[in-house]
Amino acid sequence: MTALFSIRDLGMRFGGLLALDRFAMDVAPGSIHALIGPNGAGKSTVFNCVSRFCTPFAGDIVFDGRSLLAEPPHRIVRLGIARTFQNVELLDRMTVLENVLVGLTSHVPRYIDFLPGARRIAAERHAVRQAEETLDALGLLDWRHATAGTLDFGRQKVLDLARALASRPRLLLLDEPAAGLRNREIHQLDRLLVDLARQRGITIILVEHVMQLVMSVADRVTVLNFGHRITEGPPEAVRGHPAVVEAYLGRDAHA
Amino acid sequence: MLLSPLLAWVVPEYLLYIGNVLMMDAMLALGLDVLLGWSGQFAFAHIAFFGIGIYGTALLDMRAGVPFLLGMPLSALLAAAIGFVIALAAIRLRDVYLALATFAFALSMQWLIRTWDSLTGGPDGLRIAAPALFGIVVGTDRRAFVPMAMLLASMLAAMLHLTRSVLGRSLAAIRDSEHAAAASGIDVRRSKIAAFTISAFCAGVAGGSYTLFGSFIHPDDLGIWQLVQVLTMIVVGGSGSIGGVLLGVGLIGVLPELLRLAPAQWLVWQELAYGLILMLTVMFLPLGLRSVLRRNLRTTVPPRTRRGTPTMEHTAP
Amino acid sequence: MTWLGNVGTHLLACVAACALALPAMAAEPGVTDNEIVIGMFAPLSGPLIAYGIQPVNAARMIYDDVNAHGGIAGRRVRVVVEDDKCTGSSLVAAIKKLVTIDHVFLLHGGSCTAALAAAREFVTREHVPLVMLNAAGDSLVFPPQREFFGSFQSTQRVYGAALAEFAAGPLKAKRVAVIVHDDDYGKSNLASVTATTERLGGKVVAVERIPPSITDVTAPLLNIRAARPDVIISGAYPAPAVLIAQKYAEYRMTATPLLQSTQGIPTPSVFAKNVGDDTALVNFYHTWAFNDIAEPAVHDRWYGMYRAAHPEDPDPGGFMVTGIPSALAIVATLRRLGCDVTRDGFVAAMDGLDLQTDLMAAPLRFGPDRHDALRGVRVVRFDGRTQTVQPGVYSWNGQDGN
Amino acid sequence: MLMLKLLQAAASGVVTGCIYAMIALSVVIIYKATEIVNFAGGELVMVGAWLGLLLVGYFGLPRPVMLLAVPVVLFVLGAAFDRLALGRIARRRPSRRLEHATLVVATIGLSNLLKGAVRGIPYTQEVRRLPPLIGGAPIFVGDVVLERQDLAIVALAAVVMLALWAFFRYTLPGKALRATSQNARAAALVGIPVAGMRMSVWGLAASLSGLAGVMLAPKLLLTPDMGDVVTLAFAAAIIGGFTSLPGCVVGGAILGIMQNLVGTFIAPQAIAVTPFFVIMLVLLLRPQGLFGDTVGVRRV
Repeated sequence: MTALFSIRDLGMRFGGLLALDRFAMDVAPGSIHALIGPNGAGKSTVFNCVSRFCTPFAGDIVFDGRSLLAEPPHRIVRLGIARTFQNVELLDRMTVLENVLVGLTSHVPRYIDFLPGARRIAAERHAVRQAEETLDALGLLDWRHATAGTLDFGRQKVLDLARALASRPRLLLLDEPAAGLRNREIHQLDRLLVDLARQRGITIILVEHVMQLVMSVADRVTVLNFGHRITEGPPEAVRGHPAVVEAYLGRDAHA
Repeated sequence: MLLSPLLAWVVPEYLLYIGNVLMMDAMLALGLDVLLGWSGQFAFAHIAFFGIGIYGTALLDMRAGVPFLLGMPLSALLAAAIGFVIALAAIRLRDVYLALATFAFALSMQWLIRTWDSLTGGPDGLRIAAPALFGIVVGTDRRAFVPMAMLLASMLAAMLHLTRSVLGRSLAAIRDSEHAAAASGIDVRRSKIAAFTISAFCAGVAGGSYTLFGSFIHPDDLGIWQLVQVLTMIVVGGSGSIGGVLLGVGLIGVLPELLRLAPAQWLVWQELAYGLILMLTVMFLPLGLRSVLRRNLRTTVPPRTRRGTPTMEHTAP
Repeated sequence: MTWLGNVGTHLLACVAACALALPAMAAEPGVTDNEIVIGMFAPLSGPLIAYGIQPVNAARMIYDDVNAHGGIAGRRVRVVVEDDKCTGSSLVAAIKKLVTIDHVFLLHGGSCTAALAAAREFVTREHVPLVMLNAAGDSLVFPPQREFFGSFQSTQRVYGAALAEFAAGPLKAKRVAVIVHDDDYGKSNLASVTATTERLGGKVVAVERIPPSITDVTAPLLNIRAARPDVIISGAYPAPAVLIAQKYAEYRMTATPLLQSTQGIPTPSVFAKNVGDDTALVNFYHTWAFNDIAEPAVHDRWYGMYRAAHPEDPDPGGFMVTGIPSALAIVATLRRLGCDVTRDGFVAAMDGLDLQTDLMAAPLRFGPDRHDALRGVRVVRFDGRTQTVQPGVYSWNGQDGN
Repeated sequence: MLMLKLLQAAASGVVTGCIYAMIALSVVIIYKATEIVNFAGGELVMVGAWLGLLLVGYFGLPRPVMLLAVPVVLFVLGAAFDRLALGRIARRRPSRRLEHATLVVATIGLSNLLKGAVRGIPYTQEVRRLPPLIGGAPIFVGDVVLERQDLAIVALAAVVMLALWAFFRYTLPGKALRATSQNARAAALVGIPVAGMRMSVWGLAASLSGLAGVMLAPKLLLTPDMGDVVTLAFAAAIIGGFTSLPGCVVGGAILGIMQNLVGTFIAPQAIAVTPFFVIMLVLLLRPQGLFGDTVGVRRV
């Protein structure tokens, strides 16, 4: 198995706090890889390092044979990595359609503003069509002119995902996509993730607290606590791991 | 626009002056809004760029014989260039530090103008010679009105273009969430620098336009209080929208003139009233008065019938 | 009561004459059969209201008094007041409104020279006479401009020259230290102190230009102390003036006389209270363009008049009187014009003004090449409690520092 | 002579620096707890000073009563501002980025409001002064003159700084405030009343400003515009790192001395621009200042 994406001995510090300590994981292409652990374990920090919002003091992040640490944040999506956010980072004052258009930024040539009128309009139309396709696929097309901030929470989460998907990523980082959703919605999310991975071949890293979802969709699970990797393996193996039960499942299983 | 030549001949000069000032303020506010309303950065340097526009245009004309049509763009470019350099240095700072650094920059620029006597006239102020446009000497409110209207119209057109551009969308995205913008492939740093530079350029143009009807400038006119006035206009009207900014400029710009109708002993409380207006607006109308006007025009409620096959369904929580 | 004139005797003759002159005058803005409109402007809001509100009230009191005594040649004076905030843009708006909407006959106002300068081109173009209220800067009257009349409580040139002359004369000082602000007031104050001192054989040994916002005057006073002057001349504003006096006492420099221009000491008793230490004022002098300190009768008359006219403001500050001389000059000139009131005539008559009042230290005089009214001021010694007016009037010769 | 000049400039600079530090402390504790730069910081000082003068000079209250009353009134003022204005803004959040600019604008609004309110009172048209709490003849150390009230100001700044430092470090409410400022969400989770905390920080900062006003009024002189001195407090805070309490005092002293040295050895005209240059230089070269615990630079 050659990994599409691997994290090698990552170390990250906030002030005096060691957030990640020689953390490593490998993600196989086309797989759904879950990253679990209690609050404050460092899961979002991993994502933020991949997004290049923070810089680790040690280790490396490699995607498709290429180190990400040399790249600025906005280049990450151009390489094929898109992400959603734990608390939903929407562009609140923009419309739903505009949110998805922003997600398409990496596919729009940078000099577009300087193109002559007709060609610019054609390019813009093309972008709008692509955005609408994405919205349609996720069932948000009817809201395309609504202001994103006015959507209900569930739809905001879908929109966050739509924005990420619009960039046609090869690797998708999902930060707690199921948080705050109802059972029925979680079930639909389950189907969607499997669909994305199996049909469209998108590799997914999933940070999630909802174990029902993790156990159902993940091909592999990495468990993280206090910045350490506790264990890694297929869901069934991880479920029974004593450290996991103690550190994590024991508390969250009731949720 | 078509009416403006006509207006310029029949209206008393006082009203024309107010009109010219409002148009200049509109350019100033539109420029500041590129920074504040679009990209969400809070900076005080704008008033300094305005000053560079005024002093640059006037001094180029008077000392070097550079005509307005060349001198004004040159000064605006100078403002933009300085803005670009400041942006390079300051954009990496957190919000508050950006505000403080530009606050210090604006005040030191005012100090420089006051102290550099030999160039700027220093504390005596600078008399501005009336510039000529195509051989016609302007310099009065009547003659400046049409050129001012044309300048403002071009800036509005440019702003409209900007709102529809990818850069405009990127700035709006940065304003709402820097993280989402960066994760979507927007070069946040580059866009912010662009916004800062464009904003400085607009302030330079606004400053240059002042020389069309203003005959005197003093360093005292370039203080933080003047910037707060512009800020009030944007906040009250509604930041992040051209219509909102124009609305705010109209309301706040006309307010002191309307107050001339009030009894003289009320005037002392003006400053308090401005503070109150500013606070009440941010408290109750965070999107400005524009949001009140638009509430009935545009609905954000989703339609009842939906088409397409939803992959995920949601009901309101 | 020179300025009130002999109202009764002139009245009838004038009314008759005016009736004849009427057709020719109909075109003059702001003047009708029974009314002359004067447009006033001053800071009525913002940081400098101290220079606006009470002086405007004082000027209005003069006009009200004229009206109460039958007006000028049968015409009442009507005043329109606008706020100029002491900023250029607000002042220009005020003036343009007064001229093009209210159609006033003349403009009377301005407390801030820098703001007033913004109105120069408009006023000159429209040929509206502008009589300055109490602006004490020089830029609009040096060189003189046809429409602008000012310096009714003198300007920085006069304060500077008077103090330099006083230093060289009674104080016999050879080495002069100057502390002024880094603005237009400071610039002309310094120029005239320097020129006058040098003319009188002295030497300026230290020049400290300080920002008005200064919070610690240690540095300038250390520099001055090191220069060992015979006298210190200050053109500072009220707050820095207090800081200077305090630090000067703290550094035991009180053997050297401290001479302060008017603008730093609006009300002497408040100043003394602010300094808080009368030992700082054993050798302290200031300039004052008015006679109300020297002559209690003069003080009582004008302050009494003010309290009667403005019962809502029973305790006016020391700058109240600065609104009076310009109004007196306007009234006197309008009286000389009689019924033939035109702007050109007013400018010509102002050019011939020579008005002796009980209030001012020297006569108010204009000429075709002189548009600064007052060139002589008094020097007052102030020990924290009593003010002792020094003998003589100290004058500027019209040249030093030009 | 040169040495004496240097020493006197330094001594006096330390005193003025402590004035800046007192105001900076108030600005910094608000920033630490809420990440807002309080542009009304100077006006709170101004209101405190005028209130003190009103109580002592007009109502003739004894000084200890005034010293107690001013901080109390200012506490209410600050807390009310947070509760009525900032709290409301923070609750309705059109977007996170906009909110920040809006909160700053609200403090600018407060600054104009307070200034305008004081200006409306005719008595304030003239410069006034509150007599110093401690009088007496100056003390000579060699040839350097030290005023007693100046020494009191230095001592007070040190005491206030230490008291605040101890408060944040050792007391329960202080620790809760620190937790709130570091992570409001986590603080709320462990049961700290975040809104109440913010409100009390504003109250505390305002009463500190009021106290500073009363102490500093003998030196700064009272005008409705005296709040402009907040610029110097910003500079002092930035030198110190903007989040550090000892940094305020050290930064203030450095700035005060620097201003006097510039005034003595370069030109008094340059005194006014010194703080602006200091702000720009520090932010350019070392945004975290001398003692800043958070780095002022972001990656995005």
